[in-house]
Amino acid sequence: MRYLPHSEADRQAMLAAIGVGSIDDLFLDIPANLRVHGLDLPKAAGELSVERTLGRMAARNVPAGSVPFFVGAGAYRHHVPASVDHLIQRSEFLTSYTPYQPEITQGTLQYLFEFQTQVAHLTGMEVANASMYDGSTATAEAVLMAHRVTRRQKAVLSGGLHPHYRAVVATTSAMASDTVDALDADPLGTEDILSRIDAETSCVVVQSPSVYGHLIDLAPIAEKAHQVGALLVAVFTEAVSLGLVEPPGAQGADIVVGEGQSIGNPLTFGGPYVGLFAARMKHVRQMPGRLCGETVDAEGRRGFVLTLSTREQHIRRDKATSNICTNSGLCALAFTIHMTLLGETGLARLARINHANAVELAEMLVEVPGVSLLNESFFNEFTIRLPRDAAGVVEALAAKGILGGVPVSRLEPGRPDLADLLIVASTEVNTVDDRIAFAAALQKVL
Amino acid sequence: MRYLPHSEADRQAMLAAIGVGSIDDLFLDIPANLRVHGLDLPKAAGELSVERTLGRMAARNVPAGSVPFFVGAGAYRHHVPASVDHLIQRSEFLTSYTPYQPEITQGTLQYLFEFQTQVAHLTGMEVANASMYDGSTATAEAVLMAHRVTRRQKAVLSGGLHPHYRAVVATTSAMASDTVDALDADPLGTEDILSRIDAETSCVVVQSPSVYGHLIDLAPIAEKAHQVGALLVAVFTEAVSLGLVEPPGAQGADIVVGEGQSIGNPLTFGGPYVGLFAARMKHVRQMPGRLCGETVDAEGRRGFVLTLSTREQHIRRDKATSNICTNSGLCALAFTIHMTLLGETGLARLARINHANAVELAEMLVEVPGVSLLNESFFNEFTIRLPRDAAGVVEALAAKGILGGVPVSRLEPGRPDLADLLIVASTEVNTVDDRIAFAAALQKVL
Amino acid sequence: QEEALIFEIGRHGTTGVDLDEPEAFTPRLGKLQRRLPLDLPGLSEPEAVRHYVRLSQKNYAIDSGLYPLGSCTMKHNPRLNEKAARLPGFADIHPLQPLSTVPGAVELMAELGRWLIEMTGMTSVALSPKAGAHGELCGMMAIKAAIEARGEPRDIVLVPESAHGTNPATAALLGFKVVTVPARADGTVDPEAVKALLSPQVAAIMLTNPNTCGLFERDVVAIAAAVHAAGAYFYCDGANFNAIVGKAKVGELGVDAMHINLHKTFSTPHGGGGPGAGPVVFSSRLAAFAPLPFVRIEAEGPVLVEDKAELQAGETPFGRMVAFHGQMGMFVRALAYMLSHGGNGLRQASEDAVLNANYVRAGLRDVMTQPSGDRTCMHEVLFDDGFLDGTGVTTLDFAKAMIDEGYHPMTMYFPLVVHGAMLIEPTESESKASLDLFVATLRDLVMKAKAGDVARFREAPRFAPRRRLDETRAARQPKLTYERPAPFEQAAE
Amino acid sequence: QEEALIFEIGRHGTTGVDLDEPEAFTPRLGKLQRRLPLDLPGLSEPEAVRHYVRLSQKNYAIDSGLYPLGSCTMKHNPRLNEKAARLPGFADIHPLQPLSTVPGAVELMAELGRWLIEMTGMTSVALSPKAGAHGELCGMMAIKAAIEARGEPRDIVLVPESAHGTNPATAALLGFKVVTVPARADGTVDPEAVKALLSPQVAAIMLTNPNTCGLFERDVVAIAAAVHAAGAYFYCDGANFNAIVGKAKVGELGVDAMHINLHKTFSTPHGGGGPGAGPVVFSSRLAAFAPLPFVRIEAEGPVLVEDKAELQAGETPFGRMVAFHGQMGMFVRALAYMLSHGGNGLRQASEDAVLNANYVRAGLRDVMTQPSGDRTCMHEVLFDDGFLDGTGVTTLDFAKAMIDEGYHPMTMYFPLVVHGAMLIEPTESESKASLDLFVATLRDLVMKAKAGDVARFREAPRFAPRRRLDETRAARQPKLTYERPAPFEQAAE
Repeated sequence: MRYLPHSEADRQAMLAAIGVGSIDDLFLDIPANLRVHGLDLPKAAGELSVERTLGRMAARNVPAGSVPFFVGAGAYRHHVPASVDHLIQRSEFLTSYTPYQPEITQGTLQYLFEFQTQVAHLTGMEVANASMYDGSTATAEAVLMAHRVTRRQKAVLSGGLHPHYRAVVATTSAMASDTVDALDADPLGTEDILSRIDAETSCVVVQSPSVYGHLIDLAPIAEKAHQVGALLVAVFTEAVSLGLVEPPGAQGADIVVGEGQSIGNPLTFGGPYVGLFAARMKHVRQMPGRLCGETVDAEGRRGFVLTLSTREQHIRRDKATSNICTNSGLCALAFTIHMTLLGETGLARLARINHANAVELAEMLVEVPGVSLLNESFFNEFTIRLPRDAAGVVEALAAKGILGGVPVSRLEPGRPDLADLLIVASTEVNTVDDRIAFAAALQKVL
Repeated sequence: MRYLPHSEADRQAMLAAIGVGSIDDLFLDIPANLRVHGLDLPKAAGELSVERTLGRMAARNVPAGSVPFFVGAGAYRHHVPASVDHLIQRSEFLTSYTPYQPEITQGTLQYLFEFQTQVAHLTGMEVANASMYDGSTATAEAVLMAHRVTRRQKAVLSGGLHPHYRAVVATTSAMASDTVDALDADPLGTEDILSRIDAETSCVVVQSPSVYGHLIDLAPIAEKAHQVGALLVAVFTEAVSLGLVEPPGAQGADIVVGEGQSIGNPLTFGGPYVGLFAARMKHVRQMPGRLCGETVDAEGRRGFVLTLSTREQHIRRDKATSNICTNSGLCALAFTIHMTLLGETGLARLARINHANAVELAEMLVEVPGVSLLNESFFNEFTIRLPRDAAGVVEALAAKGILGGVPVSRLEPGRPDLADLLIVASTEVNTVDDRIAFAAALQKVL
Repeated sequence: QEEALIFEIGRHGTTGVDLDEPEAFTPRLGKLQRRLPLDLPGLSEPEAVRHYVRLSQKNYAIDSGLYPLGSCTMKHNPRLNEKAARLPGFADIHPLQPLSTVPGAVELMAELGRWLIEMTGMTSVALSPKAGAHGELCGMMAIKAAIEARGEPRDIVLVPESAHGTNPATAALLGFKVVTVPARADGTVDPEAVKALLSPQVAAIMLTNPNTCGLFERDVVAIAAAVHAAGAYFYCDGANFNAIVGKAKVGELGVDAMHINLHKTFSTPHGGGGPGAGPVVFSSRLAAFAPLPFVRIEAEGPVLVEDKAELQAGETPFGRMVAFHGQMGMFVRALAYMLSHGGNGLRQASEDAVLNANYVRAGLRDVMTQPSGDRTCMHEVLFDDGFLDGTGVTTLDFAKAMIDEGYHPMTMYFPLVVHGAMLIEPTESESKASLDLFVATLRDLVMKAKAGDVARFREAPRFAPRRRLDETRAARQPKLTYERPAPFEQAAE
Repeated sequence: QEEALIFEIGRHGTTGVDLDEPEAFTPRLGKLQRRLPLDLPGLSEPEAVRHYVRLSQKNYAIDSGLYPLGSCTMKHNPRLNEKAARLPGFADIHPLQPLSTVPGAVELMAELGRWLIEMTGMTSVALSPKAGAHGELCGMMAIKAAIEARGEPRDIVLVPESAHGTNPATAALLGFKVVTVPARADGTVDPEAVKALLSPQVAAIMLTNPNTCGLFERDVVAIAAAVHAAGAYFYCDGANFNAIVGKAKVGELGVDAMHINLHKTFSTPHGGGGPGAGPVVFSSRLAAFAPLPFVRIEAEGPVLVEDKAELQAGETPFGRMVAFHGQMGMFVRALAYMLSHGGNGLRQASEDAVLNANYVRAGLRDVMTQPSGDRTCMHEVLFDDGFLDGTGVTTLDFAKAMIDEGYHPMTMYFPLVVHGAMLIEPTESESKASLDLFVATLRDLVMKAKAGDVARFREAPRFAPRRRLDETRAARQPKLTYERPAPFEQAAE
């Protein structure tokens, strides 16, 4: 087997050095009657064979890049510079572990420090951690953190929060014996969340742009939350929006969490992605996840280390702020490299292109008879109402070679009243031809 | 422009430091009337745009991996382990130059030393250089070297030599005022080359397996050549054959040249490839190309340097053994890594698989009515005679999604008597289904 | 050469990505256009590439040497797996595009599940957890859901003192009280000790097997029986599953739930600390509680079940762990690894991992000390600092001295139950020659420590990109983001 | 840590590639089955990957720092180009598959040719030469063919003394006598000196422009006119074309043939010494002689002409330079680079390259010496060793000391016409900050040399993987392949 260096002669020599007669002598602690002597699995296969097997599976899927593509709702297809994927595959990044020995992992530590700074600046916050698993788990962790900070147990969730995020928060909170007050789905972006905030509230969780694409003015919500001693947890799923939209930190958010996939990372059917988590410095010791900090070495040179680990499970065990043990290091690196290449200039321009494409697409689609737009405001994604079942329309579009968005029924299957809604995204990868093809096809299938 | 670091402010500051007013002041040596003020070319384009342009061109071609594929005749589709392409893309290999400063290029130098040793062992020779451009140019250089060694000016070329190689040798030799005695195309592998060797002969150039696939017994040719003081230049285009076939060095060859593409390198429409060049130690100072040698550093540690450069153009100028200035470094690295992964065990097995596949295919094809096999012996490639024009058959097969070999007329368009011959290769990438599909399709189109 | 931060070398107005400004359009951003300056200076592409290449050169990696971090399983990461994960049919598909356009993705998830179930002898699998600790959370949530379904007030979880920190953290997060199970002298768990703690309040035991001392819990069947008899569940921390693939099936040992670190056992790259992937396998006692989404095998092929609305009888998921479907990119890599090894190769890998750990043990047993004497270990071998007694050299010093010899240190000071622990996991990827050199190097260091060459250890590392770093200062005066020496407005001028 | 050779760490019988033995078959190898042992020990994949990763870590590269090798043009290699070259539609097509299945490949070659012709103002292009020197050979072969077509006995080629070694080597290979043209004090060629050497025996002049001293030949038009008047041809060595793209068209300067190093001007990676690519552009005087294969532009689209049988009137190729069609992989990369820059960006790149060289000149002119005084240079700046007079430090020492400062040295001792030459080409890829640091470092070294710190230079490099290597020993006792200490049979036991 190509990954195993030993020859049989090596194995025999090593067994002799150990002082046992056979490999089985090393497994004597396994009860004899439970020792396995073979698995009902195929035999080893060479690279060519494995590539064929996996290639056949991959070929059964329709890659986003092969068709006009308008699917978003929490994951976005952007163009990632070739250098990003090249750099993250460097052995020294790819095959390194958590930087427990900082003297020989300054590469990882410095990029994490850069990542934290970028996320803080992007979100308008004071501090960010070294990444979470993804946006949804980051949101659940933010709610748990709000509980720790406020010592209250009720989170109010906006109806504009991505339904999957809502489900993750609800599951985690329920398991942690906390309460979730989730507002109804808010496709119009008009919910009254202020009235749900009270003295029991630990935090209000608001996504902007919302899953339906609406930009939410967070300032009044922050004000109300702060009045009653609650925190505002701001969520985003499209990091590129922050190039053009006022960041939650400037609108009064106490914790900002989001999905970082859009910058640097491919779609990959939902993962691995990279959760962004930013907060105020005064709450830093209640933050979950890894933090990288600056310090000096024995010769006084600047260096970086993992720090404040007294919050973490490997030190605090059952008193830890979270059970989280890893971060999403390589995805964070992809984010950081792409972000560095963009810079403020590139990010802002990218955001403008996304917005312009979406505006143009919205204008085209509302020209299709029977289609109406639900959004007053949006970034690169919006919701339209169709004259019939959106899921059927999406299937009909797919049959025509167009991936035309996410039917709300995919996310809210229990809500037949929302079955005619379609969430549509348009990023810089869409061409004007793609948009025209979409509008034309939509008209045909309706 | 993303590749150019300067801002306009940088440029102005730098011009000021230089002491000139404008960039044009640095180009004053160009005659004023000949200064260009614009090219009739498109403007700069972003990555996404460039990918689209090139992707559209690429999509117009039929990749070998997308169809049953049996094309050889000098370039072969083999499976290359993923680690090979990963490793050669490491910055330290990819973006390094010729190892002129050996202290900081031991990586390149050591793999070249490993490459030379591998090539020597593979060919059964004493010494090999650090690679040539490809097999055809290596063959032309071998003929020039034979002239230097023997001080004679007539090369005898076998009719089994790849017609492109023959053309390259003929062109180079004619330009160097030498004589080439090229035998007629030898699709049956039965030519009488011994009678063409005489006291004027500098070298005999014989390819085995020949372009038609025949394995040639080199020993009698070497014997005859040596009797008259000529050299035997042995050529191969399929390096994998050396895993199973007695190497030219063991059959008396004086110079062995060949194409190394098969090991480690993709097809890429003909280049870049890697020429292999091996010889006897006694002729080393007449060899063309770079050589890497072992030495020690100032602390006595083993190290490697480019050596015997007194043969080379940058030292010897018009007395150099060749005008060659570079090698095919990165392709040589791919060769070396793939060869290292294979080892003797893997290479021999790979060769057996290739041979077995070709034997099976030959047996299938001769069952097709009207098809006959020209080869007594072959490795992974052979020639069949068809009942009609082979080029038309290949086009008909291509229309059915099968790339079925190289019609001899592609290589010898001036020879209508060979128009019914087809050269067919089968490597480890062909499945039994591919072979069955080929035989079935061939029967249909005949 | 030192490498500055991007904030120090970047320039306002510079970008390494060429994009055309959109033509005129009417913004529809409400009043929420960004006003706060981004303050993210950019670099041209050549500068950015060089910056990150140079940073990478300050890292140690599996590809550059033996990386014997116990419990972390730093084995070879095949590049085939990277290539497969980047096939457009996997990398460029959206989690919410119509399921009719991704049958191959669902097939891959089903196939991965099939392998995991066969290797563990369990009943079902939840693929979605994002990492090992997340899988732990998933498994314990299923247990909590099962207990709640039974309507029982069980709020205690037993955890051995040698456990990974994630175990008590996970239990605590779910509101369980953590009760510690004492270890035997050799670090294993005594069934009698477990029995003594079992009660109707106990929800589960969380046991790592092979345990964090590198030993297989030889009484695991008796422990499982006792736990089950008490109405509790057996959660197994699967961090060390790589030692027993093809040698024992945890389902047959009595385990009810176990997470599997795909990045450990199945070698998806560690990537400097993630992303991982932590699928959880369940016994028939917990299978029904597996969270959404999951793959249901139907006659016509596998189906991805995303929502409660699609459930069938007997499916009672406890909720959802993540948006979307889990770490697909890691699933591809792990399945590529499995297919490459086959059932026989996976077993051989486990055997070689155990062989290598014992070979290191054999090479060092006469000069280093083991906490419970010299006995056969599994895939990792545990030493304590007894052999350093009186030398003035600590485990930390010893580890740092290894850096100067060109090695990444082993895991230090874990498990906590052993004084000055040094946990060495060579993995199956190391050749005999590599281990011989490693053993010789460590023996040499031991001799030097005993010979009183203390400075060499205390001053180590001397040949690394940095000398020892001041971790106390980092924690006392946290600097977690870059701050410009001068205000932004001035610096930008 | 040292890295052994694969022949020292490899093992007989080991392989890192899994293949299934074929089922029984009847060999058809005649009597030529291999009997000589291969003697190529193998490595498992983890060992092989680590070996080559560790070797790579002993290399300097553009990606790790400024690489100011004059005449070599070590600029940024965009990864986009690597990605494009690996598209299956380019990387996985066979040179002899039916042309009907590769129209996109021919389109790409035609497009590349179009760009090269527009940038140079020439008439036709031969894409097939494999490298710069090979392109030179191609260009000079065309000249020889043209002369033979005219039936004239011209056998002299004029070459300036500052020329690259390939120039005389190429001319000599083709049987030409090389006559050296003396340089003016500033390294440029005097038209009068050329005229003095011109005669009916002269076939061509080979001129590098910008020349190897980094100067544009300001009298190039007069030289071309004189050469043409004498019935000879003007071959231009295009190694330094990168300085003048978009600034001057060589066709308008009177050039008849010029090779273009795609790896220099258009940034295909140097790869440790290749592969390169050396297309040649021709004036109308030579266009007909371009070798096979070539792309003919027809109304229906481009056609790849592979054989004499397909020629049309006026096409008289001198022969064939290579099997197949040239360095397709490099064509893709070069075109990606051209498309990315566009016409405007290519011009800007030339300007920045020249700007950077002059900026380095300005930064060092007061402490280093230039052979012909301080004057504007093109893309590279040439210093001599005058400033080291009396210090005991040589150009070699100075270069090696740069290694200890973290830099790759500049080109040393070339061009040969300048004493102790140091030829610095920063390229357009370097930022102002990078150049400032480089200049400061060199200034500091100059000060140290002048201050008499000779040991620092003579002992350099001290901080590299190796100290200075004994090149004399390598040449006197050549060891060009690995030889086992013991015979193979014994060692294998």
